[in-house]
Amino acid sequence: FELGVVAFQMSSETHARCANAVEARATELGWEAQILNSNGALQTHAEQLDNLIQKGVDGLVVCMSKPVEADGQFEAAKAAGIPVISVMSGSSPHTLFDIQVNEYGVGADAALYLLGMINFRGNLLVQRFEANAGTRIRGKILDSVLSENTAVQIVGEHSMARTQSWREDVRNGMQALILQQTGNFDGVWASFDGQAFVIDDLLLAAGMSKGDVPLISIDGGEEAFRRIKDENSMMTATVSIPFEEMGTAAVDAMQAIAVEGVEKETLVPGPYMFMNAVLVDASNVDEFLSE
Amino acid sequence: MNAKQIIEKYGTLLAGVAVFIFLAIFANNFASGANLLNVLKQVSFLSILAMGFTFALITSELDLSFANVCSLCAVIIGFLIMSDVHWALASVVGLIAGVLAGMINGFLITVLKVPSLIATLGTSAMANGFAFMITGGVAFVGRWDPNFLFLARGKIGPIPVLVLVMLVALIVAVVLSTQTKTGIQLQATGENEEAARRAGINTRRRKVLGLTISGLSAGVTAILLTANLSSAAPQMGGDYMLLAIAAALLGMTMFTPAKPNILGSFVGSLIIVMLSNGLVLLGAQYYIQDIVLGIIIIASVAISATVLKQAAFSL
Amino acid sequence: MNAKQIIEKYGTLLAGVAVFIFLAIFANNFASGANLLNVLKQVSFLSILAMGFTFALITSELDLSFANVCSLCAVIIGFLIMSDVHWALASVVGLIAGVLAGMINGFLITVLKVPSLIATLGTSAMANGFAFMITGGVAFVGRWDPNFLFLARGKIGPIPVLVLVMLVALIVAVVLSTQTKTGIQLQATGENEEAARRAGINTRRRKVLGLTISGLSAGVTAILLTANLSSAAPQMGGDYMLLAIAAALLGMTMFTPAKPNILGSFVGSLIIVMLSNGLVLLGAQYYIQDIVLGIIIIASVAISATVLKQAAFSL
Amino acid sequence: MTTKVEVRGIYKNYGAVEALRGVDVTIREGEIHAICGDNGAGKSTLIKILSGVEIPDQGEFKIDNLPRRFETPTEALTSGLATIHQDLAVASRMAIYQNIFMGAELTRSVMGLRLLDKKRMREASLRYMGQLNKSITDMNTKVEALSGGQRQAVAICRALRWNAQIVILDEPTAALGVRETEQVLELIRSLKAAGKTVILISHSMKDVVATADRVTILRQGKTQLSMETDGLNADRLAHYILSGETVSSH
Amino acid sequence: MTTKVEVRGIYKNYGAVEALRGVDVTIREGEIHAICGDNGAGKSTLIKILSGVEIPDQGEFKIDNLPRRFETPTEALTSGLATIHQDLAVASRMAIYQNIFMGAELTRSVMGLRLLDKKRMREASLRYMGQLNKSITDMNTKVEALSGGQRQAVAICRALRWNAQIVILDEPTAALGVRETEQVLELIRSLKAAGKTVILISHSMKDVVATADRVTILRQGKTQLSMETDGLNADRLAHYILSGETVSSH
Ligand SMILES: Nc1ncnc2c1ncn2[C@@H]1O[C@H](COP(=O)(O)OP(=O)(O)OP(=O)(O)O)[C@@H](O)[C@H]1O
Ligand SMILES: Nc1ncnc2c1ncn2[C@@H]1O[C@H](COP(=O)(O)OP(=O)(O)OP(=O)(O)O)[C@@H](O)[C@H]1O
Ligand SMILES: [Mg+2]
Ligand SMILES: [Mg+2]
Repeated sequence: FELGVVAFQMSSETHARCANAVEARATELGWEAQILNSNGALQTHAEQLDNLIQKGVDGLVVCMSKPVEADGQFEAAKAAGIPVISVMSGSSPHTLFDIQVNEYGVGADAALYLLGMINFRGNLLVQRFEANAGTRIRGKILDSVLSENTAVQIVGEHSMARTQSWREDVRNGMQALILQQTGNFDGVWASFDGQAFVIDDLLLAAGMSKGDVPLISIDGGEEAFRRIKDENSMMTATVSIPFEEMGTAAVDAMQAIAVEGVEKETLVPGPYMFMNAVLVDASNVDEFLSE
Repeated sequence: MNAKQIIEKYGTLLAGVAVFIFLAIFANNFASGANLLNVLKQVSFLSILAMGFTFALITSELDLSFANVCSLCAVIIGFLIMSDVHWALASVVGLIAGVLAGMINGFLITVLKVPSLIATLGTSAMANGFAFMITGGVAFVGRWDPNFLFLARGKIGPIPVLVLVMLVALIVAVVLSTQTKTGIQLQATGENEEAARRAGINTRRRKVLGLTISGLSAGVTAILLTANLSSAAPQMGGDYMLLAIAAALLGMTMFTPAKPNILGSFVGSLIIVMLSNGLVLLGAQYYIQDIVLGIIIIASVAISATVLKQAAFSL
Repeated sequence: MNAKQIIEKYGTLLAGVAVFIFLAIFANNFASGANLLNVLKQVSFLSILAMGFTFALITSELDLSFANVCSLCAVIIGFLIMSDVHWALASVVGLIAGVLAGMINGFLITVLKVPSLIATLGTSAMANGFAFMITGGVAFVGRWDPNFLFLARGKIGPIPVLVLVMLVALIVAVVLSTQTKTGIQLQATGENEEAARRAGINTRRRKVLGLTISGLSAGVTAILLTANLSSAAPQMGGDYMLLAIAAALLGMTMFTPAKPNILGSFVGSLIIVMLSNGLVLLGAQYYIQDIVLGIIIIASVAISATVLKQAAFSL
Repeated sequence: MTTKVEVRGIYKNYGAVEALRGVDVTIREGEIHAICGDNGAGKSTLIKILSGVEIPDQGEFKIDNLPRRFETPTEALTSGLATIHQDLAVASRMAIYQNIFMGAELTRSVMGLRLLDKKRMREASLRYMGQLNKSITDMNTKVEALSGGQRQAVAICRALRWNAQIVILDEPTAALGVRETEQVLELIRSLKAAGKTVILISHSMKDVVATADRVTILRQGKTQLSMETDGLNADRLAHYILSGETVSSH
Repeated sequence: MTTKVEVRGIYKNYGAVEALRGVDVTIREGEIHAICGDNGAGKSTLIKILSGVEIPDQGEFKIDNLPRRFETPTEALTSGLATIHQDLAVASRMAIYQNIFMGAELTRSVMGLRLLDKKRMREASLRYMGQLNKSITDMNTKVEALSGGQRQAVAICRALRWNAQIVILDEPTAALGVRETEQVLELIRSLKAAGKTVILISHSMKDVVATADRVTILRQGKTQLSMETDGLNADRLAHYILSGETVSSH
């Protein structure tokens, strides 16, 4: 079984985690899996799908794809009899289904948790990322939660202007805000965990310790859990999105449908296979740590 | 023509043919009609951008802004169409935006005398900023007029519109650059600006023209990309910057060695797209693609240089 | 020195001072000691890369690979440290990787005679591919030896190690480029390679040296970045490419106008970092950064050019 | 004889260098007028001003009694003034014929489009070059493959092609061999015979006395003297330059 | 007199162009040896081969009776052979003193570091330039701000600085004025007086007969003749070049 895997942007860790899990599971099943990286470029993405269709792969898994832009490609895949399963992409009439966690719900969980930590009163530092759909949604949900809770204010916010050297960008921007707002913020929100790690280090360097201000973000993963557990980290909670599990589930579903001939409808009735995103904090972090 | 001269002029082309033959043999499906048409469609975007870039390069100016200008044009077109402006008008505005960006580059370079590398680096950053300002990062998607989408997805007879547009662009660009007074004066300006000026050529105007054509081609590509993807997003042209430059530089090793030339840029684009298509069909992982692309580009230029016994070109 | 000459030599510097004063007045907290130290720390990465790039530029070669080479070095260091190699050894291996990349560029350019633009574009693609090959796209994070982190986060007395490293690099680079035989020969090679060759300078070796220094500085930056972020990921140096090039080109409008020079590259880096810090403190939207950066770069070069009554530099 | 070009009180500084400090020259219609002087005397600078390459700081010149001020070389060329500069300014990677016809390419109409007429340009170039140097027959040769003297011939041909009323040659024979020098001098005489006005800059006293009707000597950015060349010999002319004597005529 | 340089059967093609087709020249120690010939005769090509800029296709040359083959200019320079090329090869945006000392910069030791000794280089440059052109005193001036003749002086000074046994000058006076030409010829004579061997390429028959001991004429890439200049006058020499006559001596 030849499986084509296209990740929209491998330099984005979540895309990579998902794609790598797909590859790992496929290899376990004895399949051939070929990962392609669209480098975050829409046209490249479409072209890579076209190329895989021309190659005649037996199935396609796409991670964080763009079903609207790649509509034509998915249609062509369907016409060529190639089943497509997407992860965190959105639905398309031409794919089998999309494996999703609800980004809107995830954003609401994180925002509410943060506000709860500061008792719905106080000042926030916010680190955004507007060039990516998922992180942008999380930011918008935060904003709408805040619009109902006017006792909480954003006193400093930074939005990543760089997409490759984003860690330095976050570090530089947040460092400036932390210095500017020293003693004047009660919580920190980051649009994804990678940002939170950088901010975590900054807060520590600023002499803070766990519990001084809550640091909340979204994505999950080993490093996030380690930090939540770690007494020397400021990281308070994350919403864990099971990227690996989604990747694995995509392959397993492909195996069921394309190899074993299971009806798609019996597996996933609607456009989505929803997976749970769990809020992880000190109380349940041990369940997630692998050691 | 002796063997040396053939390799000097057609070495990279022959390397491309060799890659083609290799892929045709070893890459499953590569030589199928459908896939070759697929490759041709894919090359249209890159080659139009690369040809535009080449016009600026012919006048000895490096335009690093075309990719972000292309994104900006796409976003403008998307914004207008989503604001219920007729697609044809929106497309024309997109073209005008590209032309204006090129003219601004030209103004900065010839009147304010900002070196092209930094002028276009600056306008590139600005175009990127404006694209995000217009969109807030969100792509324009939604219902597009089928006539607009036809521009990139339609066929006239058996031939995709994309391929037709590309061929027309290629022919116009080749004739303009090699067979007209304007073209040879663009070249003279690039070869020795002072000599051209003293010979009575308005070198400023020629440079502005070269850069404007680069902007125009960014606008054309923006229309095609938007129609092809039925979406307009900031940075949607970004990936093409290095690829188009590579295509044009690869092209400088062909036909008229050491000089930027349209036909070379076209073949360069073809080689790059063919490679990335072929590597997918060969089952190569994504990181292998970058590595192989790097090697092939360097190797084909190195072969030309070895034959020339001097650098394949200087900039 | 008359006013014209002052503006010619120090115009961009004065523009930087003006920006500084503006920010000190209008950006809350900008002029605080802690923030200024913060800016100095931030500038270290960019300035070291820009200075390395400048060495290549002095010999008239454009190195477009340093940013991806920097990412590759970081990934190598991260991989080794996570594989329980001692951090000092891992760092040395990272430096060696940078030096090797520079030497490969030098070999391609001087021996195979591939023009630097395309050679470094190629090695850049390859470095990117290898970085993804090593990481699979996932960053190396986790526990790092505190001694390693000290390289970027520690202080010696009141002064951050980062700032010290940068100052040492600055002094060494300035002395090397302006006060030594090697430096002036690098410059002669860049100014007129044939003249330098006929004057008995081994111009190949000089070019290789310039590119190797660029690679070395990518390695140094990789160590500092990895330690500073306690993570190593592919493309983590990527955006520095255009920023460092902009810094070096901005620097060409200062001190020794129209020539690449270390001090200029340093001040150019300072201006760029100061701007982005100031804009954050002013609460500007992220896309404003790009627009303002573009405007400032173009404007300061345009002013220099107006004073010079000719292009601020040519490449 | 009527005055063709009249230069009055031209000043030109390059930064701190005062290249011209009040130059006056009168050039009569149809004459061959030589300009001599030490290195750095300002000869080329004067020529650059006449030909629109540089703009003077002060002073003016008239052509056919009309005050002129050329901002670009194009204006000079279209006013009937063609110049061969000392620093040749040829595009070395372009073909001989492309250099000769640079800026005034010949075209022909093909289906309504004006396309380059390369054949006609090559043929015409061969004719021009034939007057100066018969050894080069392939007009597609790139100028970078030519010897110094051969390049000089290309530059001269480009100026001839303009068919201008005034032809200025800045040290046209400096790089030329004995035979080629003789051909250029012959060509200069034939320009005069065709009624053109020629301004010739040369360090060769021998050539000056052999061709020029009158000579002006510049010295440190000023006019030292102007005189007829009748009865002047090379040594005498060299003496004027070396000594700096100012006799208005002899 | 012993033979200093002996060139035998040198061939050199540039693509289809046969620049040299079997050149023989014998240059004696301590003489001034002129090389003349038409444009494109191959003079500069011969010089480039002697100075390691180009590599011959065939043939060989000996210096002090040892066969030599220079792959790079450095090898020629370190073997005591300094050349001023016709295409000057100066770095125009660098200072005069930097050009003169290019490749052999002077240094001084500061705290164990070998740093450039700019002051000493400027002083020495001023001395070199003073021999040729007294008008330029600021050695920090960039070469691009110099007139053609002044640049020539810089190139000559760079060759002098090597203090080589053999000095080759490819048309050193082509761009020079009367006064400056005289100074260069004087300098050439003083090189000879200091025991150096000088090879001089010139199109000025007058200069050749005035300075050279012997002259070799190249014609279409071959040696036409070599002879003593005693009793030769400029016109007679020109006649040999124009006619192509081959008399081995007179
Ligand atoms: N672009 C320039 N920048 C600065 N100074 C210049 C420039 N061009 C010429 N000069 C200076 O102006 C003076 C006159 O130069 P010009 O070239 O007119 O002399 P010339 O009489 O033509 O000399 P030559 O016989 O050597 O060609 C010289 O001192 C020269 O150094
Ligand atoms: N780099 C080159 N490429 C091709 N042909 C060349 C090259 N250099 C010289 N030639 C050709 O070789 C021949 C000899 O040139 P060379 O420069 O040696 O002549 P020369 O005797 O020095 O002439 P001049 O008196 O004009 O300087 C000429 O026909 C010239 O066109
Ligand atoms: Mg002159
Ligand atoms: Mg010569």
